[in-house]
Amino acid sequence: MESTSSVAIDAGSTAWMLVSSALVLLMVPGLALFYGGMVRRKNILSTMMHSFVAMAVIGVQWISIGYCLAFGSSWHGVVGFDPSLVALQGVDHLKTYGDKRIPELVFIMFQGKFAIITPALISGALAERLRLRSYLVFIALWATVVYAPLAHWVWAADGWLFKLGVLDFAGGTVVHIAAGVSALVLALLLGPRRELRGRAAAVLLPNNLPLTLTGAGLLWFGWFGFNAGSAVAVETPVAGAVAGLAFATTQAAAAAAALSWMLVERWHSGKATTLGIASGIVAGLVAVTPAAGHISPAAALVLGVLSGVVCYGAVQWKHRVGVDDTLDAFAVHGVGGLLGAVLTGVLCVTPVAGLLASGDPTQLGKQLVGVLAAVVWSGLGTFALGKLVDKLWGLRVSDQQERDGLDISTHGERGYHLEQA
Amino acid sequence: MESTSSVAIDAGSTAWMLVSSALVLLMVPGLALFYGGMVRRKNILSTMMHSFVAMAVIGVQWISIGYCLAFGSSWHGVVGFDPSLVALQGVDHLKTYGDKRIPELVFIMFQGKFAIITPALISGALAERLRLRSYLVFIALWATVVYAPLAHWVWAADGWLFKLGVLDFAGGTVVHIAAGVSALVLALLLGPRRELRGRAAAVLLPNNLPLTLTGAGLLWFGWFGFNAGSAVAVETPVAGAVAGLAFATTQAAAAAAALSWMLVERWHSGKATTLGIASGIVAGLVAVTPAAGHISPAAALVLGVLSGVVCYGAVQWKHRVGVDDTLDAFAVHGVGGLLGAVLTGVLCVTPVAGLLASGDPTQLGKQLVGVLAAVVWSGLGTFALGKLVDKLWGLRVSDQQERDGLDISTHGERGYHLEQA
Amino acid sequence: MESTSSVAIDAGSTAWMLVSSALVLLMVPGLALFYGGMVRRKNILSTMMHSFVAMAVIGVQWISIGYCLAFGSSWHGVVGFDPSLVALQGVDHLKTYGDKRIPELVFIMFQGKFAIITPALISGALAERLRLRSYLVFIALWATVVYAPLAHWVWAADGWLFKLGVLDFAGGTVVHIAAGVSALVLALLLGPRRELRGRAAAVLLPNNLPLTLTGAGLLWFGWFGFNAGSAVAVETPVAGAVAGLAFATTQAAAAAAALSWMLVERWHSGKATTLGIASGIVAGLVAVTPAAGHISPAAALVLGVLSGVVCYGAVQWKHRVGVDDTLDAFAVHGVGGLLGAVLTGVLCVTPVAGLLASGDPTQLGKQLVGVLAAVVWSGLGTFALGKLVDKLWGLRVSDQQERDGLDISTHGERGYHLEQA
Amino acid sequence: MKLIVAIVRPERLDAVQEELQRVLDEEDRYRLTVDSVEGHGAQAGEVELFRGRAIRPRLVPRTRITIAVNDSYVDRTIDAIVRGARTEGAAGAVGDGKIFVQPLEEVVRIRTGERGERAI
Amino acid sequence: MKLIVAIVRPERLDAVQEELQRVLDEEDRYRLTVDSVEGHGAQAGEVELFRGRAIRPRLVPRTRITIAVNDSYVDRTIDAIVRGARTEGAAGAVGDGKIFVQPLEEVVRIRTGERGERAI
Amino acid sequence: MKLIVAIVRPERLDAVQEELQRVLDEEDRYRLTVDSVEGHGAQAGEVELFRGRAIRPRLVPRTRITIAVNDSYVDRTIDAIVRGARTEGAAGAVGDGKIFVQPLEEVVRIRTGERGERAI
Ligand SMILES: Nc1ncnc2c1ncn2[C@@H]1O[C@H](COP(=O)(O)OP(=O)(O)O)[C@@H](O)[C@H]1O
Ligand SMILES: Nc1ncnc2c1ncn2[C@@H]1O[C@H](COP(=O)(O)OP(=O)(O)O)[C@@H](O)[C@H]1O
Ligand SMILES: Nc1ncnc2c1ncn2[C@@H]1O[C@H](COP(=O)(O)OP(=O)(O)O)[C@@H](O)[C@H]1O
Repeated sequence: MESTSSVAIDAGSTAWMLVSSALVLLMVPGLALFYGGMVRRKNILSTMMHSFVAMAVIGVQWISIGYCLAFGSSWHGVVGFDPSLVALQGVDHLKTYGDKRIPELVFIMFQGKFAIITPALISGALAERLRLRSYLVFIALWATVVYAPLAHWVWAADGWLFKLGVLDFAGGTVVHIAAGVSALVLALLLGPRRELRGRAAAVLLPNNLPLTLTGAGLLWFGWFGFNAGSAVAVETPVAGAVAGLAFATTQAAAAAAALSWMLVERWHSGKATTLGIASGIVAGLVAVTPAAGHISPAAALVLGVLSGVVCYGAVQWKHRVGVDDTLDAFAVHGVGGLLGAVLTGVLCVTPVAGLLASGDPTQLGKQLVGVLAAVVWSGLGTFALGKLVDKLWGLRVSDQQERDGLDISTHGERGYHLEQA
Repeated sequence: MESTSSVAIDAGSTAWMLVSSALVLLMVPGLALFYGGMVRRKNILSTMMHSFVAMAVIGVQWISIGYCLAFGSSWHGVVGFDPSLVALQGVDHLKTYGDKRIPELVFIMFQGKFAIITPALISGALAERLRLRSYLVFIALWATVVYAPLAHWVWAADGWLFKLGVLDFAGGTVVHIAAGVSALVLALLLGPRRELRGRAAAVLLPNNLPLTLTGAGLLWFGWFGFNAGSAVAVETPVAGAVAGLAFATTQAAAAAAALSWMLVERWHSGKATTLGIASGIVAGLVAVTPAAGHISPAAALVLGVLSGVVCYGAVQWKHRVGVDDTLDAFAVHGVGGLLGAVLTGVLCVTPVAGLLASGDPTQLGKQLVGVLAAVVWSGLGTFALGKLVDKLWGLRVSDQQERDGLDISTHGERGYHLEQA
Repeated sequence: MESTSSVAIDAGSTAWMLVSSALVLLMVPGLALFYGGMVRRKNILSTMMHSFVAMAVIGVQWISIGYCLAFGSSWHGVVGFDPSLVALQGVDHLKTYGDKRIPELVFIMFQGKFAIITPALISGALAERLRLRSYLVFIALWATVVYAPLAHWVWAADGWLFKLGVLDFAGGTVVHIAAGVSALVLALLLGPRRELRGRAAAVLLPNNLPLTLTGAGLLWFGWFGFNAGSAVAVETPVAGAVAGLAFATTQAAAAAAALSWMLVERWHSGKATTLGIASGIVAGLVAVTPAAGHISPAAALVLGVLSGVVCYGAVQWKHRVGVDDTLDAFAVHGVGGLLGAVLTGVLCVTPVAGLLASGDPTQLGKQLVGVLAAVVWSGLGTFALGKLVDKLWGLRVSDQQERDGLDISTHGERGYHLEQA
Repeated sequence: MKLIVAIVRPERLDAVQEELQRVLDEEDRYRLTVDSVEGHGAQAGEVELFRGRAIRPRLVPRTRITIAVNDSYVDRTIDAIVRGARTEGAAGAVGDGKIFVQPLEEVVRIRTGERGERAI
Repeated sequence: MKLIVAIVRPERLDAVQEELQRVLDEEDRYRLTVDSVEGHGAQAGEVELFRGRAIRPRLVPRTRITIAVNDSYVDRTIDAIVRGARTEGAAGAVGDGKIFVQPLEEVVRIRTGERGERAI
Repeated sequence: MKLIVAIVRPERLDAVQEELQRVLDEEDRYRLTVDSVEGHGAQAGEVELFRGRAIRPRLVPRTRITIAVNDSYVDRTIDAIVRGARTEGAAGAVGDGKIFVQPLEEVVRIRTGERGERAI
């Protein structure tokens, strides 16, 4: 067999990366359910559509140009490019990725799923009032202009944050901080839903919590691919010790955060809710993402407990300041991602020892630089793109469409027809 | 370890094939959701039941006799048989499949899932009026008499289409064309639902589109096993370069088709629907199935775009001619499968170069032979079996049962009890 | 690479075990859907919550102490302990599990998912009236005091049942018999729901059968990890012949049981229901669990057929005696587990020959010992813990809360808000 | 003015609407209001099964049609409903439903504020 | 003839039906129509939580029972509903509901075309 | 006593409730009953799409508000509903709905057994 690559493909590693890529793709419908169950009946389809459209648009964008910008030859550590990577024309299927023993196409697919889910996460802040056309154009631009460079900084071998030594195992910075901050910026640009304008306590209740719980379950499941698949960056063959560690910390943090969210909610509001436990799961998963392959399972329990409490608090803060981040993309993904990225510098033990293990704050400092860079870059980028798209078509549907619901007004569909016959 | 096989089992390959088999099984409940969400409330259970019954009936049939007929020693390239394969009595679990480094049982399982989903796909054309008993007997017969030989022709080493050099990477011909054509034939035999008899625009609206979207998500996820697992036929170990290629083209085509269906629908009907994007996903997945391991990701983008447009057109054609293929099994699976099988001959680059790469129409010719064989065989076979079963018990429920809904009349159940208390 | 373990990690094996662990986790949301769809609308969330809480509570418990008790150094074959395993402090991520070529952390995760799902299975018997706080404390205690020792007996190398030679491939005894018997004991302690007190035929209809079917689909999918992943105990590398065998028998038994439940129900009640086919699937999966890697696919067909019939009968028996096991945790998991564990002694062919193959009843005798031990231990343990928790806070919600539904009274939530707007 | 309330089988709604359209107005501008109800009457609900146990619901799904009409329209409205709601091809079957007629004192068209017979 | 409309707690429907059965007919052939409504009254809806935020719905789920009866049955029907709908073991609680009685001018049995008291 | 039944657009329910609250009672103790209905009238339903095929439902979703009031409250109740239900910022649009007034002979408060005007 003729081979264009220097190393032989390892079937075990490739199997794991194929599975991981599929798992991360599944997170997108999982997110659609998680978000879709929480909105009002009249907006369930449009909310799910945000995730599905991301699969379509970024699915094409990543193959066409996204991968090229994120992982092409580096231009000063800032952005990548390689003519041969445009539309993957130059990627022979026999070629492996660097010295990794997996086909480059598999690596491209794995990374592409991250690029898909990140804008889909943002959409949670914008549900129930965002214009579909604007969303579509926004995410295509955002994935190209904001996400791809950021991924390059953090994950490409020549990216400036990577070279600095910032740790982001599976995307706490690139995915969650970027998505959370962008969500906040766009929520501010969009303004609150009509029922929340000036009214204290509008009655906006979730249409279908069982779907939200199902979505949380699929997210947890898929996240094992997200995190343990990210071991591809640090071990060969993949599906080894680091993958195992990332799997274990993912499980530990999700369980601990579910528990701590439940308990803090019980203490604060008097009842433990099912939406609470689902939210806790996601908060824990987010927080452990940057740390997954770097900390011990016991540390992950601690990180999980903290993330449940802190993200719960962030949601309450949102209620107070009155930003209408519909489904708490910022409070969960932004804040959870920040927490995880920072605490990675404290709790990490492999391959470098963090503050706790070594007393040395160097790694913590690096993490702060990474966090800051991601916040500023995604915040400014999103603001600029958001303003641009708003100018072109308006970010928001008309008041009448919002009132009637986006499902019927944008899609000409209703989520359910459950009346008799 | 004593071994009855000539080659050692490879854990990586086996892991991937185990996963792929599980993924293809998951497509069946995925299909149940996809279809079930689209029918009217009173038929959701009976529609889902079609997929579940296929898991039960063909699950048993495949182990008992189906595999034996499809992959037993060939009788003139037409059908297989091996006494030792009846009920898999002679398949020691240590035996590997030919020179593949996976246990034969795993290969049998993987193939069995294809045999299950194919009749389940057909059922989409028959929803809301098909008699359960007739369906049950029909699919048992169909899997034995129509599917098993067809699989033998295309995929067995001595099958006549295989020897001819027809390419069908993961079942565009065997699964989708066969299912689509059979669906059309049965839809014609059954006749339209009572509301569509003579009335221009009956109001038949989907009961639960979020379930349909969930189903589309699970199908996409599972399809990675379907297509990338099919690399088992061409590479050892599996989970190598071809699996990676098939994974990438699957992703590319699904995303591109989702996008193109959405755009063409927006242009044609004025709105982009969520059912549209879900349908586009499936159309793209279908079209890339025969081509998955043979074309480049960029070609898969093209194939995807075409399949979204062509299948959308086929649905409109159906509306016009008035065949009541309830859920468009023909327009999506039949037409998508045809398109993919033919374009494989145009776009393929590995292991043979198709029309585009080489200017040589030979492979295209072979593909046309394969397509023709599948259309004729499944069309005639289905017609004969459909007539037979219709004679015996009638294919269709009574008018009264159809009116009341199949859920209550056939199953004594209702999909939802959502009234208060 | 420095390594604290004697053998090298095998990527293929590790990939399969990572996948299997993820699959078993997915079974928990799958179970939540399966159970949640069957209860009344007013209790869907609380019923799903039982599974989600198990992920949170046992997720933390297993890492903290559960694994240590189940797989630590054996104290007379009765229970394990190892200071270094408390909170997994001493488990370096590079360490492999014994002579298995997978990281110990991965083995721990895989086992942990079994510890999570077992109490979740129990909850089916208690739905619609169980107090959340009591459930939470009960399962934490039960997993520690009942489950961990039982797992030690059966699966630890020094466990007394393991040393005796009792076969329990994937948990027929540890998981299903223990869960089923405990479910029965708690159902008796709790007493029947208010509508069933003294009234012959109260109308308690499932709120959402499509969710139940979805759950059954996810359970089947996940069960491949449950059973074929359990090959880790008997082969190195994993993902080899025994995994393949377990996969095949799992598929065979599930399909056969679905078919036999459907047919016996059709014969007995006049109609084949979709809940029936879903229940048959689960019954078959349960019954094959202890036998999966020990019997042939043909024998699995037989076992499947029997389990469908026997579990259907057990449900009818329950209806007659009037125990209010809400969702038949005993009739399906208890009885199915018993049937499977006993028939393993009859049908097994590898690594020992059972009654049928050898005429020797020795293995059957061992199986009976194992079954008896599990029944007695889980029955007594559950009775004691159930009484204790009942003393402390009461197992049951107030009559008023039960009437209003647990969703609103315990969680302050309603499953659906589907009214207009 | 009268308020006519009919309880019919859900699957007869289409037929009733067609009959009403014929009687009340040529141009599909007849007015009515529909909701889903459950009824208990001579006809028993269809048995449902739950794991082999037969459950006969006390209530059967029905559709309620409410129409406000001027007095001169009462009879032809009732006749149209009866025609549409009787079970196909039959002399009627148990469960075909009932029609109730109630007095109606005032009607207001919200859009214009019109009242009385013109507003109906 | 009168039309009796009662708004009761959903969970009392069973009890009301049992009382009605006792009063109206021995053989379970009493007739009524039921639908789900939401009410606003003295009783507030139960608080629902959404991520720590308490939401008090303006409307509470209720069940509406509609029964057409001949005049001589009015009182015992009302009494039966009251008995069934009052909160268990109590002298009644806020939110137990209301009964409304309206005049009914005509009844038609669709199946037979019968009218008036015999059709009810 | 009268029974006032209004059919309004679902999205106007909140506004109607606010107007009623202002008129009927300061302390949010006004009483009403709400349910979901579907209507057919001058306004056509919004087109829905199914794989490129346009389907115009015969019925449009509406909300029905039922209020029992004493005679002296009838007019201000009607006015409040009209104010709340008319389409925002407009002189009303097709589909804004109707109000029906029916006689009401008796009211019973289930909790106390009170009857008549005090029970309303
Ligand atoms: N007296 C009544 N009061 C309220 N609803 C009634 C009454 N009579 C009939 N109905 C409604 O009409 C439906 C059909 O009535 P049914 O008794 O089956 O008709 P029939 O009198 O033709 O046998 C019932 O299910 C119920 O909803
Ligand atoms: N005047 C009324 N008009 C319409 N519905 C009413 C009226 N009074 C009561 N209801 C209905 O009855 C339900 C119970 O009324 P509520 O005020 O709680 O009873 P009580 O008078 O015993 O306190 C309300 O939720 C509402 O649906
Ligand atoms: N005569 C009537 N009988 C029953 N329902 C009516 C009647 N008139 C109006 N409605 C209800 O009110 C809704 C609004 O009526 P519509 O005809 O659109 O109002 P408008 O008269 O302002 O054009 C309708 O959808 C229907 O539900």
